Amino acid sequence: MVSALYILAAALGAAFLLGLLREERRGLAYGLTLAALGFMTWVSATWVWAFATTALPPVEIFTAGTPPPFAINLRMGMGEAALTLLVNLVGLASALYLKETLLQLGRRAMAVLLIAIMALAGLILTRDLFNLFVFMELMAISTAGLILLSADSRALGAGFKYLIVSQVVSVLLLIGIIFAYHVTGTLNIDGMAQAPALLATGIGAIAAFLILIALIAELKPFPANGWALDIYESAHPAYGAIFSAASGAAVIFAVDKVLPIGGAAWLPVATGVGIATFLFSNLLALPQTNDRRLLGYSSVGQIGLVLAVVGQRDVLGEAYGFIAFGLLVSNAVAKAGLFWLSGTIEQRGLTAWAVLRQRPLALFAFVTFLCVLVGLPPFPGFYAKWELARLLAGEGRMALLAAILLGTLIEAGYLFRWFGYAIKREPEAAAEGPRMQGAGLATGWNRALPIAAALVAAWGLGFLWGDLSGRGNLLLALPLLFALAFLVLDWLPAWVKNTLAIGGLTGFFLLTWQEYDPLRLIFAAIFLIGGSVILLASYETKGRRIGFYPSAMLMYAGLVMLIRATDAFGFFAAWELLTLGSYFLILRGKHSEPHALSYILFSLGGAFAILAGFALAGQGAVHLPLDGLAKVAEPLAPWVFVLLALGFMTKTASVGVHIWLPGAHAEAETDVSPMVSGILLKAGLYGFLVLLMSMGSQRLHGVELTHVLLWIGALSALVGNLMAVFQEDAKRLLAYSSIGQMGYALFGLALMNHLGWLMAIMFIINHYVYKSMLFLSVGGVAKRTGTRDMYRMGGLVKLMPLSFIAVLIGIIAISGVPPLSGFGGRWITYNALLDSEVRLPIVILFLAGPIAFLYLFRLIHTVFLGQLKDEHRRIKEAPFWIVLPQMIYVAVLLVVAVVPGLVLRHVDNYLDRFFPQGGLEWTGTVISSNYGYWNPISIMVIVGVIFATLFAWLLFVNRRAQPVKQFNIVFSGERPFRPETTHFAWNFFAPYRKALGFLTTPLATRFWEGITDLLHNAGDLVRRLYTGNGQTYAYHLLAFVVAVYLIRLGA
Amino acid sequence: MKVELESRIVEGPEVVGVEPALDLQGKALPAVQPGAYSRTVTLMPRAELERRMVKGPDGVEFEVEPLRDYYCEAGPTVMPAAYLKIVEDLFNWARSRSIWILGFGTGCGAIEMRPLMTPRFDAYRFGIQWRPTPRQANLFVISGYLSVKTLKRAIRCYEQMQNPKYVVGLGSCTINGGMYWDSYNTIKRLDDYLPVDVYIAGCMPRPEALLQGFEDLKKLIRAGKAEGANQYAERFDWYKANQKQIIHDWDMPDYNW
Amino acid sequence: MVDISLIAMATGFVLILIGLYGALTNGNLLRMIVAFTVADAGVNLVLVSVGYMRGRTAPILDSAVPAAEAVARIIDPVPQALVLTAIVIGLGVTALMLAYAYRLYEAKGTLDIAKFSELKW
Amino acid sequence: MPFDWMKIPYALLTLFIVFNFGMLLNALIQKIGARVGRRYGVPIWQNYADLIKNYGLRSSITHGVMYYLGPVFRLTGGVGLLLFVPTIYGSEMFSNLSFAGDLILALYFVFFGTLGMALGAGESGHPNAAIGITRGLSQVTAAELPFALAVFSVALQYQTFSITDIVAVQQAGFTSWTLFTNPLAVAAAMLSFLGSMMRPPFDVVLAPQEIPIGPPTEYHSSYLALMQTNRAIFPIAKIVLYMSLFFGGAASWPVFFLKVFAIYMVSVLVGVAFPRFRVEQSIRWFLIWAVPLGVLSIVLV
Repeated sequence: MVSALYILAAALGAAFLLGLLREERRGLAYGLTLAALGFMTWVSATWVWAFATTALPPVEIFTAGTPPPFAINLRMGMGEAALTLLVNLVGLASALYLKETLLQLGRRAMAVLLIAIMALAGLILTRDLFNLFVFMELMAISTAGLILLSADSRALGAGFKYLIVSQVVSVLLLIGIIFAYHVTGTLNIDGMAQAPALLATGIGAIAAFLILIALIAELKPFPANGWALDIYESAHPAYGAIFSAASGAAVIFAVDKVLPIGGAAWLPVATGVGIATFLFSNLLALPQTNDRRLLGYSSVGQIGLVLAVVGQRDVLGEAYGFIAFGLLVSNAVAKAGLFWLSGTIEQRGLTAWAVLRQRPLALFAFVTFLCVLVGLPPFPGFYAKWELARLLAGEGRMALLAAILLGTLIEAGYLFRWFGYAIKREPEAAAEGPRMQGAGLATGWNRALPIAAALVAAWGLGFLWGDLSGRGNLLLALPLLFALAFLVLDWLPAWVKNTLAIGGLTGFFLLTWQEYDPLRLIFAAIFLIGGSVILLASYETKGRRIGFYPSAMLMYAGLVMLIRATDAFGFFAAWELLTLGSYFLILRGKHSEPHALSYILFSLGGAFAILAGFALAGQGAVHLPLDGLAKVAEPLAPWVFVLLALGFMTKTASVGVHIWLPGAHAEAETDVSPMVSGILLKAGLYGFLVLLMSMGSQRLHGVELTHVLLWIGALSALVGNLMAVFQEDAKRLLAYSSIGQMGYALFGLALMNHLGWLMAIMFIINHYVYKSMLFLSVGGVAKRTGTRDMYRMGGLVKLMPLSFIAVLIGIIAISGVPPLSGFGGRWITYNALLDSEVRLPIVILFLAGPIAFLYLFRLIHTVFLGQLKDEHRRIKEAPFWIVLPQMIYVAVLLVVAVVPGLVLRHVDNYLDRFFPQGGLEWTGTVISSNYGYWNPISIMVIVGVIFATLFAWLLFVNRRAQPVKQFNIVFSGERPFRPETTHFAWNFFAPYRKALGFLTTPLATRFWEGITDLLHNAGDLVRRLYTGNGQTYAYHLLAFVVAVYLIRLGA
Repeated sequence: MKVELESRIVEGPEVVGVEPALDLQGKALPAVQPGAYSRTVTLMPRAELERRMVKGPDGVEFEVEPLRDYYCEAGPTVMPAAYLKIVEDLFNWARSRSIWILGFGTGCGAIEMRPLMTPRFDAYRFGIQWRPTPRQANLFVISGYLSVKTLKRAIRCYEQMQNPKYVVGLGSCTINGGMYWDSYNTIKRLDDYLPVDVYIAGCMPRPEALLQGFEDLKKLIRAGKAEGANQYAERFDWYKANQKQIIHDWDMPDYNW
Repeated sequence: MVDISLIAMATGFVLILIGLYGALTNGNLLRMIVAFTVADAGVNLVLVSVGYMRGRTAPILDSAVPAAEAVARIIDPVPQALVLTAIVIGLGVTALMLAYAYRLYEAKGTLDIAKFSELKW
Repeated sequence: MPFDWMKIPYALLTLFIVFNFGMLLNALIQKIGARVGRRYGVPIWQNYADLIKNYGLRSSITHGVMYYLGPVFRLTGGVGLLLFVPTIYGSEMFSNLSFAGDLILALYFVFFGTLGMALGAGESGHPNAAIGITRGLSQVTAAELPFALAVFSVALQYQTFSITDIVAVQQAGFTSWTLFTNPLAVAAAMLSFLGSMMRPPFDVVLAPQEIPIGPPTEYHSSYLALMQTNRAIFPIAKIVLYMSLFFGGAASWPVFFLKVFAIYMVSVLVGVAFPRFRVEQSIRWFLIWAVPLGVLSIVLV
């Protein structure tokens, strides 16, 4: 094995060699730089391979042949090897990226680059304190040098500010080192660490304080990091990558090495500074408009997070390395990739990244880096955050966990807002259009290669962390692989991919349906078979439809893995996968960008609540099986219940967290709306089922939690239906109606008795069938008429009969009118209510019931009945592929109406396991509970016979009836003016709004908007701290040092 | 029938081969001479009735002709009585016992019809009731003078009533123009424009006379001779010609279903 | 008589404070750079004074101080070594700051640090 | 269990009796109204004459399929509701087709007719029809709530949904009627009954002169005849439900006629005394007066 020292030697040697070359031999000089960097990377790669495969102990390198404290020693352990590999790789890739600049500036710039990488490597390897100081200063000088690479004139100011700050830091560090040496007699870090008593009191304590605070100051802590952000904004993006990925990692490792000399007291200080930096920098990133400054804030925040993790090393035990490296490496890869990407884009505005839409691969890289940063599956950050949450909750440090999750949520907010701009917004002032055409990552191969490398690294590390986590690598899960396969197949035509998708879904169902118990079988059927029926409608869109199938399959993979999950980790991973997939699906809609953002924010907020809930329930246990939730100790169980319930409520859009649903479902594409509303909402209900199955009813401060759920369900039903009544947009009407239906289902689950759950199951099945049907038919009508506003349509019954039939059957089913399956749901509801001793919420539920009639009649009247407009006189029936699934659903509804036992009987028996008494008896065609009886077949037959006879009689009597047209109506002796003025559709329920309008004041929307505005304004206010004046930055640093000192004294 | 939009001398259409109307006693009434009234009339263009090109949401351009597309263009047909005489007698009995008057008061007689529903005269005893829509009405009472403008609305309501339907004219104004015999804008003989079953003379007949008139109408119905609707269908062209002769801004289909 | 090393250390700290004060109050770039060099000098002085031991001589092994009894007669050599590097590094950083100051002046024609605050918020 | 075919003629017999009783009852109540106004009023058989006339009309028009189905849905709703609820307690003959479903089926089948009528009126293309429907549906949401609460309170009290069982419990003399055992529920139900009977305080739906008879504006001849048949059957079917739940049901036809007449007169007496409510006024009235009664009935049962 080549000794690690050669990393430093090679860099120095190459730097001097460059000096010997003549000025114009730049190509050779550049080649030499790349060779040196390549050699350094190769050395650290061999060491990483050696440590990974053989159980090699860390290797000490004694420079002067004598052990410390008489000489400087370097150590090459697993940590050092991995970090040097990271630093060298980033250095090599950046050098490649800087080809033009370096060749233009000549060999001196190359030498400075080499010195910078060597300084970082040295910082990682050295165990000597003064040597650490030397490498820090070398890094500072080379940084100032490399800043000058930037074409931005403002970089000069940034460089000078950096130098001012580094001078103050070096003053502190030097004094700290000399006094630490004076007290302990050694300069070796390990030596000092063995004598904590010496450094605990008097001069020693101050020395340790100065050393550590200087190192932490180098880590860009919150108040004192103005200079870092100015560097990020103005430096060359390649250098930005080095600065955030490489130097950030190296300095954090240095802090990790030196922290023990401050003893245990320093851990909370490090955590405090880290978490403050993480929260504040994410908060300040909210109002940013410049992409590089935003990335600067994000990387400062991430380094702060890693510092907080370093501060928790006593708690994290052996998982510490896995977590810290997981976060560090994902930040490094993502930031490097994003900075390199920003190099290929002209303007610095966030919307300027919309040019990426012409380069699908670059767009894919962009979204991968964002997901890596936020820590979404299947990337390393996800596993790291899971372990971190598990251990922190185990130690009861919930406040810290809450802060971390809040910060991550804010970060996810501005990152996905940025992604939404890139996907949807038009790049303003695109000058002469982006120079970089072509489908690849970028024109210059030297810019494309680093980005590609970062992309491959992101996915590779995701795979590696999956293996290291010991929890079953997500990338090996069959459903996820199936979804990712569509990434590769995206060049195929849409119908081929659609057939593949449908085949995959149904195939997976046929393979695995025996494994599920009846309850999960229903969910599996809805997710897989239901999904493939909706996918039939996707045959309608021609062309290749880039990006649709991977997102759709990602959602379905998440849904399938959700019901197959046995332990908390699998459940949570599936939950985040389906959230991610559905986010990309919703984002495809034309005006869906703001709504998709609010969707992802609510969903991620909910997901983090679930993460906190599982972590709290696990109490530090490595594996938490789902039914383990039942064994949670008493004081914690209610809190776990509340957290999990909050998480699931964001998905079932219960009142209060429902504001994302109308926009997301209305603005999605025609075949995405049914997927998202018919299928995705059931994931929330499945979550509730798992929660209630395992934890049953809990009491928190004497309040029965399921009783609270009852009220929330009833209120959601009322508010959802009431809001749907006053909508003018057909799809928004259906979306609000979904909120109402989900309120019903949640109410059923919260009743906690046999029939209550059966009612919820019935609602889940019914809601999927008729909501998908209605969304498809409204989508078909919107495609034909070109609008979704109901008052613009009318009289389409003659032109679109099949869509009319589908909507007619749909509204009869939703309203619960007898012959169809909706009535079954209502019947079971009544019996369930009689079983339970619930009283007051029933009043709200009964009021919500008839309100459904209002918006259902409004939908069918304004769109299909009434007066036909001029421009719609020639429209054709909805496309075949959109009508086919509707007709399938009509058939299913009729079958379920006549033979509900087909579906419900097995579930009914299965529910006996949880609630033995109160089940239904299925004798022949009659279904009876212990209160009443219901005979679906005879109802259908009786109503059918009466209907048929009367219809026949009317046909016979009116056989010579004269068919007339739309203006042959009695208009009190006059003739109607125009179809638009005779079609009653606008403000359909004006009197109802006068009576009950006050119930629909948008309180929830105002509340959430208030919060987001608060955060945004706070960010905008606090960021004024960075006035841009170098001197003020120095003041900030000194104030920070004094503040930390005082806090430490106080603690 | 297309409405020319430019102004022109209004000439009545020549009526060929239609035998003259008969009055109650069967005497032929004098035919209306064409050209009796001729004056220049400038027609206001009906924007909403103009033929126009419309572009559908899918970009297909097509033509919309309101009078053809919005209105049914079929003419009235003669509706035969029930096949069996016994059934027709039952229906006639029921028709006579349940006469639903259309709430359409024209002229000064309408005020006479209100007392019918009061305790003093109580038309409910005879099965007479008011219906707000022509669809559900059987009897159309023209109570008094009928200006040309109201005639246009009366024709629409009459044609929207279902066969069999009856018309009762109140007062002398419907018989021969009454005291408005030389007015420029009232119609002189209701019979030229709508098939009338019963005239109740008097200027204006009191409610007792109305009740008596209704009794006569009932006798006619029971006798099966109140076939005004079929008469209107048979001699539709003659009626329509007379109506168009007097109504100049004819902007509606020939038969308003 | 107070130990000479304490005096040296005190003057070192005084120099550091003067340097920091100068750097933080003067808006002119060059004045700041000079102030920082004063602070660096102070630091170096402190570095050296820490290693001083009463009644011992400089750690130069020559005819006057043979290697055998060097341990008893010389002061602690390590701070001496450190200060050398520290001085060199101080020089390097100061040179770089001066180069920056020149380029900043060339760019904006002014030496007032407040004028270079385009990068903010 | 095997379906015994004898139930069908019995059901038709019940239908025939109730239909004729309905026609005569409507005429009788019109006559009473007239006599209050010192008028003779319509002859008792007037409804028959109107019905035959409407069936006998020769011409009719049609606006489309859904227009056709409107009256069919309406009458199916009326007939169905009548047949799904046992008319005479204790007699196998007159328990109609109530084996198909219990109280909840009756509660929800009321909306079947309303929904079908709404669609038919919508297809007619007349704006007044749609305005009438919106008013009707808006009123129903508030009017149905107290009735649903009362029904649930009764179900709670008797712990069953089967109508026959509920009537059986009330057979021990009139003090055992729900009227006396659960007065709050009956009060709420009767207030809601006013709302569903299309009588003046709450007849903004038809509003005879304002929007000429609202939804059925475009209906005529045989369509109107079907609706007239329904107007005879539907109120009585609904009153049978009220009678069985709250007033001890009917063990024989004379008791049935008397009780139905008495309950029908409640809405008539209120109807002649009060002017018409606007929609929001009626909704507020129900929510302020009727719903609290219903809530109390549930809580105190």
